[in-house]
Amino acid sequence: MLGIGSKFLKENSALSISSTFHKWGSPRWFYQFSARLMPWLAGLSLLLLVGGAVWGLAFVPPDYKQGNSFRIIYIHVPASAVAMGAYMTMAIAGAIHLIWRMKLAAMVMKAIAPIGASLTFLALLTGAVWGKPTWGTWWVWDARITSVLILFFLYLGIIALHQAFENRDAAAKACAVLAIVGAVNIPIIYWSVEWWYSLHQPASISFTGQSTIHPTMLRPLMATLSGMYLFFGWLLLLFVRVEILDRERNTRWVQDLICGESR
Amino acid sequence: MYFESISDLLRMSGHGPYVWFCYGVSALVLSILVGVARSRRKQAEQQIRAIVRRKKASTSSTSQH
Amino acid sequence: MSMRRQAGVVLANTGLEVKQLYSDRDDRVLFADLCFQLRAGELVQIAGPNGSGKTSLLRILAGLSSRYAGEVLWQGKSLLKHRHEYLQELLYIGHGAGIKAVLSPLENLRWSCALRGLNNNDDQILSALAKVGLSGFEEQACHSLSAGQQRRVNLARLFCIPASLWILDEPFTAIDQRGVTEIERWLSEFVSEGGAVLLTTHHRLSFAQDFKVVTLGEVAHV
Amino acid sequence: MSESGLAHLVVAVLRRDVMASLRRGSEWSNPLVFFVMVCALFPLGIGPQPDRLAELAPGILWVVALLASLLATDSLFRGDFDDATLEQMLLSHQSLYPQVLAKTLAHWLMTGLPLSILSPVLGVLLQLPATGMLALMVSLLLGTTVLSFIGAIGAALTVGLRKGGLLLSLIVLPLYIPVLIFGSSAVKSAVAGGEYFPQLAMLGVFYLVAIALSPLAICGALRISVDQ
Repeated sequence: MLGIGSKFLKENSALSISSTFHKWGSPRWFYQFSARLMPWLAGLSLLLLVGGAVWGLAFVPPDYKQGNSFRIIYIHVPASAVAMGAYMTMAIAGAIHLIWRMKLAAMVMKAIAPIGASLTFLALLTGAVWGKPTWGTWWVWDARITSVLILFFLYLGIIALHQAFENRDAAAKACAVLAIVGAVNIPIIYWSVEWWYSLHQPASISFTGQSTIHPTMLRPLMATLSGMYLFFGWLLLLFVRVEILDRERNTRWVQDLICGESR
Repeated sequence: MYFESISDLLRMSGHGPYVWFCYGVSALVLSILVGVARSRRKQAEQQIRAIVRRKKASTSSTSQH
Repeated sequence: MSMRRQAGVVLANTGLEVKQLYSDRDDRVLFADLCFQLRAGELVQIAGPNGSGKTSLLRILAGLSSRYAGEVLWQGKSLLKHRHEYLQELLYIGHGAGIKAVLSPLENLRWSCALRGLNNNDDQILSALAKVGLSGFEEQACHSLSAGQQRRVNLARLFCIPASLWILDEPFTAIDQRGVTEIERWLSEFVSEGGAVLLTTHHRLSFAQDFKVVTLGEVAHV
Repeated sequence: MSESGLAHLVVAVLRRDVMASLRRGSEWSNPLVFFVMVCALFPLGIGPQPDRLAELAPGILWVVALLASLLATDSLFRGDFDDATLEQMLLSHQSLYPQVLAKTLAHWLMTGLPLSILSPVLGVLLQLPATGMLALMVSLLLGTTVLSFIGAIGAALTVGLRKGGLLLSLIVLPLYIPVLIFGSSAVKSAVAGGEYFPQLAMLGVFYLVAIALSPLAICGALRISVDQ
């Protein structure tokens, strides 16, 4: 038992032993499993994203108040929703990494940070561009936009912390702690910002008017929203797979895989 | 289609530049992410090939001695 | 030091056991398949050149580092699961200062003792300071002491904190020749009382009893 | 661990940290000097008109107090990390939680407390109406404690890194936002003659949650930082 354990570890040049998530925690298994999943994810997400965007851009009637600028919703809302969900996923992956010492969770966490930050950036940018024709200004300190801005800061903090560590294991653990602390704080932050905004409510129209949206406008949104979730999943797999190759580069299976391809 | 012509679709009664800019930037950012993942993968593959090459070179040189 | 002897009886069975320990740093293997045992009444010296992983090994065994694979057992039980009991028996002195420079030796040791649940034991602290040759310096701020004296303040913990296992990283640093002989005598006394010592040093140990040497840096680099 | 043992431990850690900080002096005086200096910059930047300053004073005082507390936080564990006394804390068989709690409280006693006590003086300099003074002090007393505990998480995460300072602010500042919102709002309400108890109550909730939960994260972060 002991002999097998140490041999296994040396082969993987691994420092931590994953126990509970034996199969799911095995990078090799995950790499092979995700390879089958990838084409489906890519195809379906592109279909939904492009289809939903075309539908929303060309076929849906404009909003009676905002006019055509509301069509930005089909990219703005999916980006902000997925960015938020990505942060929570990152925190959950961090918790799994800390509790069960699962290496794969650390890789997922590391991979999410840049994707989530990019999506948050998109949400901010599209929100600002949406504001200009609709309310006549690029930036409003609206509760929702401010919250997205803070989410962006949280992502930047995680990325900066990860880069500051030289040691990969310590970086993953530190980021896991920070992600969990951030996830605990996010509801408090959002609620505080909401409260703060209600105190200073300006006379202009609020950004949070989406409940009045017509059902015909909602259907393309459902398409792009689910498309964005799937696309996020696909991107995440892309990044995690690279991370697996990089971390396991001294193992036999990775070397066979890469050099077998080239032959 | 809701719009009467392609140029109508592009103009969107004045909101066109804003809307198309948003979609353009989003497509750009998402494809940059995919590109980054791809280039990292190539880099990782190259490093692994280099490791294998070094390993082969060292085993063949020791067997010759 | 009755507590120590009492602990020594408990230690009598297996002590500290290292099984197939593996650790690496930045893809460089420090040690692999490292196995040794440290029983009560034994001293083990970890030897090896700079960068061979001596300090890393001691930090793993002290429970400060988790960057390893393999097993470390204390009294036959895994260190990870019985950390609390293990820490009650362990006294680790790393190569850092271990003292706050703005505080006096007495204040430093009061704090160190409080961390181990020992309170109002000034008499014991004072006698420990006397033993390491710091009588008269008890109330002076540590930054006004010499490097060797500061090291002695840190080593005074050996005499006011009861433990059955000492892990010492380069205990002789900055200590003069006479002091080195003194420390060797303390180690010898501790071992003959049933304590266990694990230490690294570049100094040639002259030690009354037999002792084991575990040499690192002899594994092939990957 | 018995209750008296726990109390002894907390008192010993508190006493040691307060004593060390008092002897060094700069540790508690520098944040204060920073607080005063930056507050003095605002009239120079905005202009000396009393009514305009009075309007901005709650926000300015709170933001500057927050920054002063943030700057002080970096040194919270750094000294102990550098002289390896942090290892002793981790290797104590007694729980790390009360030690960290005591350390952070000691840090607040040396930074947040003097800052809060001094704040009315700066309030006067920034033309804050007298009705806001009590709210300013109480909100800072509660708020800086929360800031110390949140900041301690960041300090523990970055203590092993050479370039800690700026990174610490990046990771901690977003987490400070709720405290800032409710703190400055309490002062503003008080100045406007309104009710400010709800905001203080909210800060009180943050206070309790921060004291109860953040030491868990700090302990984990310290173990990670030492294990590198």
